[in-house]
Amino acid sequence: MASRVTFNQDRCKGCSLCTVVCPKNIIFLDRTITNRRGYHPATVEDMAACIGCANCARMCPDSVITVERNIEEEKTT
Amino acid sequence: MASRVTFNQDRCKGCSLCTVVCPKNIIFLDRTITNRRGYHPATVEDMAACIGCANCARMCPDSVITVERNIEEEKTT
Amino acid sequence: MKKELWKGNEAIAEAAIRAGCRHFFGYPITPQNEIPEYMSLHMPKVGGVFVQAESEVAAINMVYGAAGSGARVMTSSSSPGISLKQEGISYLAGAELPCLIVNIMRGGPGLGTIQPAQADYYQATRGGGNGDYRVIVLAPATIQEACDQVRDGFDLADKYRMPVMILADGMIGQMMEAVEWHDSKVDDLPEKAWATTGTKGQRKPNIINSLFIDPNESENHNLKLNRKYEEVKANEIRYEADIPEDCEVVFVAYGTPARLARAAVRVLKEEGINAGLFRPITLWPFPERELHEIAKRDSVKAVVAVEMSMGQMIDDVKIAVNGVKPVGFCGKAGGIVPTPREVADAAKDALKGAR
Amino acid sequence: MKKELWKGNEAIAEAAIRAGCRHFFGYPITPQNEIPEYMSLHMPKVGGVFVQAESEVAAINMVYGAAGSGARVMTSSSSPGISLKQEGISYLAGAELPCLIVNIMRGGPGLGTIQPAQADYYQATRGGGNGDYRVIVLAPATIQEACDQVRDGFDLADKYRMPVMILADGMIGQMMEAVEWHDSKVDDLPEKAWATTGTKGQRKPNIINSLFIDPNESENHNLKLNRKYEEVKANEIRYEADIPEDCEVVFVAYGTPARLARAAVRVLKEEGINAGLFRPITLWPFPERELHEIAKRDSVKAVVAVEMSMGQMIDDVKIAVNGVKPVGFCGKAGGIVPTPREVADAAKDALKGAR
Amino acid sequence: MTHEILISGFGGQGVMAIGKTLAEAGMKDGYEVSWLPSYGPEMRGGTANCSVVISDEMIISPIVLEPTVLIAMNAPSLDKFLPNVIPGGKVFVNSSIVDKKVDRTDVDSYYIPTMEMAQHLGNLRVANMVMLGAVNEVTDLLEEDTIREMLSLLFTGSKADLVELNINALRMGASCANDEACMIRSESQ
Amino acid sequence: MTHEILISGFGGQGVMAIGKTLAEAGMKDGYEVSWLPSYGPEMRGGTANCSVVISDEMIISPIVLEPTVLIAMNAPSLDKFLPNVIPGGKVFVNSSIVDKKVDRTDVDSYYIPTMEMAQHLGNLRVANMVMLGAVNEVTDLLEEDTIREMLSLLFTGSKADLVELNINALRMGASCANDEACMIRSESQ
Amino acid sequence: MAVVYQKSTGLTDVEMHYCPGCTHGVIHKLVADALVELDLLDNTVGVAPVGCSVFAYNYFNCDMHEAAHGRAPAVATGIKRVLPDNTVFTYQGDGDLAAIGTAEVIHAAMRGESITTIFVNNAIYGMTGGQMAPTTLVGQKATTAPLGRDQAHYGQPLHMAEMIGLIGGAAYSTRVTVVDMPNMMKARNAIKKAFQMQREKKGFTFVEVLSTCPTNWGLTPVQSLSWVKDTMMQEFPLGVFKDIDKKE
Amino acid sequence: MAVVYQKSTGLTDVEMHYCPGCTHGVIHKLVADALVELDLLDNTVGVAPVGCSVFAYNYFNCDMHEAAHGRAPAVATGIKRVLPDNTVFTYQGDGDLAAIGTAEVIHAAMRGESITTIFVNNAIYGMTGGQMAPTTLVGQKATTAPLGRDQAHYGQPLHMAEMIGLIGGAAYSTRVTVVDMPNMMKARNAIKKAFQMQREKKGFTFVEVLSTCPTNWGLTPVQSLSWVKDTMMQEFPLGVFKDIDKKE
Ligand SMILES: Cc1ncc(C[n+]2csc(CCOP(=O)(O)OP(=O)(O)O)c2C)c(N)n1
Ligand SMILES: Cc1ncc(C[n+]2csc(CCOP(=O)(O)OP(=O)(O)O)c2C)c(N)n1
Ligand code: SF4
Ligand code: SF4
Ligand code: SF4
Ligand code: SF4
Ligand code: SF4
Ligand code: SF4
Ligand SMILES: [Mg+2]
Ligand SMILES: [Mg+2]
Repeated sequence: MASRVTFNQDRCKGCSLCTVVCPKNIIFLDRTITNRRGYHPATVEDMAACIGCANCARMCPDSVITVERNIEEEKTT
Repeated sequence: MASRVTFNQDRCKGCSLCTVVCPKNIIFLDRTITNRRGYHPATVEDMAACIGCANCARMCPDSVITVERNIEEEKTT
Repeated sequence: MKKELWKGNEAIAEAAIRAGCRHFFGYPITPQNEIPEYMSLHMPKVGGVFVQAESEVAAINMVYGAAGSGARVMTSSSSPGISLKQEGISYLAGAELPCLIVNIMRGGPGLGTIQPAQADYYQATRGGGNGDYRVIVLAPATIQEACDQVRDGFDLADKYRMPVMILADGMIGQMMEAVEWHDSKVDDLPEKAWATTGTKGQRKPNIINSLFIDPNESENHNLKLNRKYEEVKANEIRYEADIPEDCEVVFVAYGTPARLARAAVRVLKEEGINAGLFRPITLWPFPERELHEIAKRDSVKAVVAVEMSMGQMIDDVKIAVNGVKPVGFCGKAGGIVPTPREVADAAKDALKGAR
Repeated sequence: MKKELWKGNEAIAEAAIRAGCRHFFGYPITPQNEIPEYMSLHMPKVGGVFVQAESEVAAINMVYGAAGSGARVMTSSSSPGISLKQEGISYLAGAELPCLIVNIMRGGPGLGTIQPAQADYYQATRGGGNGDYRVIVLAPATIQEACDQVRDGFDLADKYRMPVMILADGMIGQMMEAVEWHDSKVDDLPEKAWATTGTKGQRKPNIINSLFIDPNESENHNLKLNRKYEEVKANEIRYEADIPEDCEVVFVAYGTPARLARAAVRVLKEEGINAGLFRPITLWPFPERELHEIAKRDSVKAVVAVEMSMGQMIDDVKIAVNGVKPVGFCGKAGGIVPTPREVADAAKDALKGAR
Repeated sequence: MTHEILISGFGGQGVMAIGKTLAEAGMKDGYEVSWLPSYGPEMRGGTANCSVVISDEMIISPIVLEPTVLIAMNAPSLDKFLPNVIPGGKVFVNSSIVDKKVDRTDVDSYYIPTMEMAQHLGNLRVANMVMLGAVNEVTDLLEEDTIREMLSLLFTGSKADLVELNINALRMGASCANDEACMIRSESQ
Repeated sequence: MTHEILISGFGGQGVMAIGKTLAEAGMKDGYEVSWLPSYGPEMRGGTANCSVVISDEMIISPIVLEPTVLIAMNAPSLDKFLPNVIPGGKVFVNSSIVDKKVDRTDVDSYYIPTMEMAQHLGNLRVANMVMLGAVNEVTDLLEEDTIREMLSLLFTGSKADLVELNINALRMGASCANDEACMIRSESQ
Repeated sequence: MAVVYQKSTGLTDVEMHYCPGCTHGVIHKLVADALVELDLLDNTVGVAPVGCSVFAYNYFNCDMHEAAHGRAPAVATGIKRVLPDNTVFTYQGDGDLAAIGTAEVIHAAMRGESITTIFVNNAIYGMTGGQMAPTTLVGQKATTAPLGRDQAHYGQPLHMAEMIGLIGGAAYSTRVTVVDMPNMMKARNAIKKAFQMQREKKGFTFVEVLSTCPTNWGLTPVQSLSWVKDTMMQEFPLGVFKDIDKKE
Repeated sequence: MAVVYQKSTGLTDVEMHYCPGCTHGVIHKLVADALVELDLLDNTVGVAPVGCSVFAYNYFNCDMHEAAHGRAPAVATGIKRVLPDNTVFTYQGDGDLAAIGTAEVIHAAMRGESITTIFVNNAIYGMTGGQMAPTTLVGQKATTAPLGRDQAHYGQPLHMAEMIGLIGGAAYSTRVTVVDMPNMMKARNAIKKAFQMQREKKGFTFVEVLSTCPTNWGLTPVQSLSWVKDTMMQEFPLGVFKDIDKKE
């Protein structure tokens, strides 16, 4: 896996801003979860498709996204 | 006499502004007089030289100057 | 008359329009935003003017201009915003201009909180601005009363040519209660011969001014204002007194705390203590003599001021009581509302102290 | 110590610099212009900062910023300008920031006159701003005292983390008198660990704030402030009492009128009337108990408040006297100074009334 | 008779509207009423609550500190206000998003799955009316006709078709309050 | 001993400076002193006045309402303040521009042609010092040495040459006050 | 003999308190004359500032307000909103308008209030005795800038006519002066045009007039005229900064 | 795995109270990141306004002041004059800065105060519930303009970045936005540049950021981004209005 995107779902406000800036269109709100504040938090289903561009994280107003990238792997492949 | 310039000397503040805008250079402060407020008021000595341009009156901040012109005379001469 | 459910702020705005107010200048601040918002929607419908000013300072000076030109004019704000209006209010008082100022008070000091409070009593009754001046201060305890005071306030302002303030805590602004609208005529508003409306070449210029550079003129102006204030004191004191026979302790409270004091009276009754409520409706002029007479009664052992502040009206209570009885206090600050139980307990403490 | 002749305003400015004040923010207004003018010339010489703000509102908010960053900071103005500072003063009190505010009072209300007056007593002692707060108010009667109070004021401000105001009439600002400068150390000014000077990565951020949106926090903050105010009341009351044996009438006056009242005491003595002078030096906290004790004395028949206003301090006098003796009044408004004769006559009236 | 009702939930759940409808209808039925919102920046996507008092005598204080009726539209509200409910009071829980149960035995509790029922009606926004219907059914506070009349005054013009939807929501809530299967009810012991 | 001195004239006549010099010198001589200006927009080319009190006891009020000494540098000042001078008081008139005579017989009057004398010294601006010299001579208020010392403290650096000019003006005023020919003097009767 | 010039009937007979040679008096005349010439005077309400022209309410022969320091545009807004068909003007100094009253004038312009503001820029606080103004030139001395305005600490002068020119609601913004006859005529026309545009309800109109303060500049009145021409006009160029009649 | 992006260390761990999707949060991040990247954070004092960002004092991980409504530039002036070598910034909304605080920001710019102002323009009063702001577009609805801003009565929006650009003491004035990734990068650079110029004591630096208010605009957060791009940017062009580094 090249990249990993993690959400602090407790603090996500379900605003969807991350979803529109993801070039891979892989973020959506998880309507099966309602967090403590009453929001459906964002999540990524197809993590493998993630390119680790961090657009989502940069856009998230609540800083709930952390993006990691396997730089080693990138270098070697 | 083509023109008459009269000063409300009681209210003149002796600022000299009228003197500098007179194209004929005929206004000066009368140092023999000190008015009620302690100023030497402006006056015209050579009234005959006055062309009635009213520069002096327009410039006077205290509106103490009245300018009259003998328009009849102008017309006939 | 049909009863309607109205939110305090909106009711105040509607009452102003019904009282013939056609000019409103204000700036947003919680918890009074519904007043300008209502005005922005409804003023144009009656040919009136709503202007959202760039600040409270600008708003009060727009009021000055409009009042000087003869309009029935109003502004409203809440505590920090009212602080900013102090210079303007002093000018309005100095230039003898009528207007209505509404303060829907929140907790302070500074930015404080947006919860209800009564900590601007000093500012309203003593004048937070410079100089010797007064504004008539009306304190409603229900939405209905707030509506009635709006009309009353405009009329008093015109009668005495001075600013009138409605001083209400945030609760009065935010709650809804039933209101009955009384007919009130707006076509017989007084002529204002002193207003600046253009001379039309038919009179000498009118001048709206608070500057009297010569100290003698300035003193005369102050003496004139003072005579007017004495007249207001003589004629316009309003209060409500609910003092039972054999009353032992008298609560003095205005606005929401007066309602809570009423509840405390009940609580005390259950415990066999006879309590009464004195509710000043004009905070300036304060019903000093009236309260004094009640405090003097033999049965009365103590007087208790109840406020949503750390103690401001209590000064007027002390001045009125003038030492004939001890004065107790029940106060809450910063947006907290006292409970009837706390109010009742303060009375019991005061009675204990009085023995 | 060598005596030097100083104009009140300049002496106040010099005293501030000597007290370690290195930041001054102000806006011109008569009759205090010599303060900013002096500062503009002399601050740079000691590495200090003078900023002429765009308005009084800006000036008091610059004071807020500078005080929050730990500076010994000052502003000055006169009545209408002080009105504009009310929101800012309320913020300073709410955020517990120390600073010195000088009000060289002129006649009001509104633009009023530039002649000396004392009509901002209410505003200063009750807080013309919103919320429950107090500032310590010092009232000098001589230039020497004004200088000493500047140092005292800065120290009190730091000690209690609250604004201190020097309240003087225009006369004090404009007159010249002899001044002796006392040595005063400025190198031992207190550390301010709460000030915002950058965390340097070595502590948690410091926050300067007056907002407590939660009503419980807000109440706690108010209770904390109130405890502080009680402490000031307990420790910092200053007054001067010159009450002869068998004193029949007590003048209560501050600032210039206190000097005139002293002259009136002489006038009365010539007429065989024993009069005394009680001069509150802290107007808030007002020396309430101290005045009460004097008023209670058997010989005292009446208390007379003397003010250059229509009657403001008289509220505090009444609260202090609390009905034990009648309270008379001698007041002048709008820039007029009472004569010793007028003051003496007021005492005689009061004595007549008391019989 | 004095009902002191506290209604609390997330912003956007129509908490204020439940309160206003109760107050309006109460007034129409001839009672003295008051409505008082909480306000503050916590309203930004946070919680909101309001107090309603309905009484047959002059209302002294509009602030409900010890509710006779608590309507908890979300879990934090239940946590916060349940302790203040008077013994013998009634607690209405929006069971669609509140998992918890009322842990007091001296109050009557009603669990209304407002959102499921509103979904059933095809419009999630009437969940609050479902709750109102249940509350009114249980407390017998107000005439159904009054509420209906009021709603038809509220929704006019292009919104007139919302009247029927809201009334249906009210009815559904009411019937739910009578149906053990729909809601779980626990009486005070 | 308490001297209550009122000095009044046009703005620009150096009225304030007369007062300040008196006060400074008084203090140097060990007296209690105060100086109080009038201020106001009338200072814009209008009139200016100041009060000086010099006393051997604590000064109660710096405001001079009933002067023991009046210095009238122009006619309006004489008109305005003459009535307030105490009986037996001294009135100094700038006779260069005041034509009027003092119409009270219970005061001592001195008429000093300050401007002519200043002109004589070649600098009209020291007219005020001429007046001060006369006043000091008549009232015997202050030591000449003190005034001289004070002036040399005042004018330093590039202005040092003004010291002598001012002292000459003072002397000229003083001698004038002793010279019937120079001034017209009328004693109180 | 026919009168060519006499005191404007737009002014009262009250003697002005201005210092000798102060051009406040000249500007008063131009305003008064414009109102008379356009036949607006009887329907005008003026607003005096706090500054040397505070007593303007005694001088203009029309209804007047004396406003709080800096708030004249807000006061004028109040008046105009009550009397939309009257002519309303403010007359303000540079301390009043460009310091304490910055927000008020900018927002009156933003709203497009149909009022006229006469802005008398003399680069100093006259009334209070010569303190630094926002328009004081760099290096110019003032009682609160005893060594001259120091750019490092107090920046550079504000250019109000240019700023107002940027604002949507402004119909007209210009800078003129009265220190010689040709410029006085231009000033006269500018003021007339402003009132004319107000009559036509075109928006906010603003005339900045460079004026003198001989007293606080420490110059004679005549020297002061030269200082405006030689020094002040270098910093404050004359010209029209907005005129919606002349859409480019 | 290496972290590519995580919550800025310039921000505290306190949960923000902003509405879902409000770009106030995004702008906070850019400011915090800039301070961290330039290694200024430990020496910074920030000033929060009154507005939705009033609680910014809880969010920025540096010393903070909470200023009175509109007065942040005055407060920052006070701070900076005490701490000339610290970084001082204000963070202000459009009601705060362009209405009540107009005079304060213009004069901070005039004096050339070496501070940075981040101006969050969302064309509305967010905090108080959607009233009209000086930057509200003509026709845009607000709770105090229920039929939309009416140009005849309330004029046209103020363009603050342009006005600041006119002022002598301003070193840098620009308008940016954060509604898409390219613009966010530009915004990031602008903010960094402003702080950089402050460090070099070049004068007043001003960054206007077009921001969203989904709650009071009545739009979803995503729709709000589009509204900025499609509508707001028509009225408020992005660009640099002053940059003394680039003297033409
Ligand atoms: C609130 C307030 N602040 C300050 C003053 C004092 N003040 C009176 S006039 C003035 C400035 C005058 O300067 P300007 O506006 O330039 O007018 P000018 O006298 O130069 O014509 C000031 C600061 C005041 N009266 N009120
Ligand atoms: C003196 C004063 N006036 C008014 C208010 C009320 N108030 C709080 S925030 C605000 C406006 C907020 O709008 P903006 O500055 O645009 O910030 P936003 O919330 O949109 O970010 C107002 C008017 C106040 N707190 N203090
Ligand atoms: S890092 Fe890029 S690709 Fe991966 S989820 Fe985020 S926006 Fe999508
Ligand atoms: S941008 Fe952030 S808060 Fe919004 S949905 Fe995505 S993760 Fe949640
Ligand atoms: S009218 Fe003209 S020529 Fe005659 S005196 Fe006046 S300026 Fe001189
Ligand atoms: S301009 Fe007027 S005031 Fe000045 S000297 Fe001439 S007449 Fe006298
Ligand atoms: S002080 Fe200056 S502006 Fe004021 S009247 Fe005198 S010269 Fe004119
Ligand atoms: S109200 Fe608007 S500006 Fe405020 S937090 Fe919500 S979306 Fe953001
Ligand atoms: Mg000026
Ligand atoms: Mg905004």
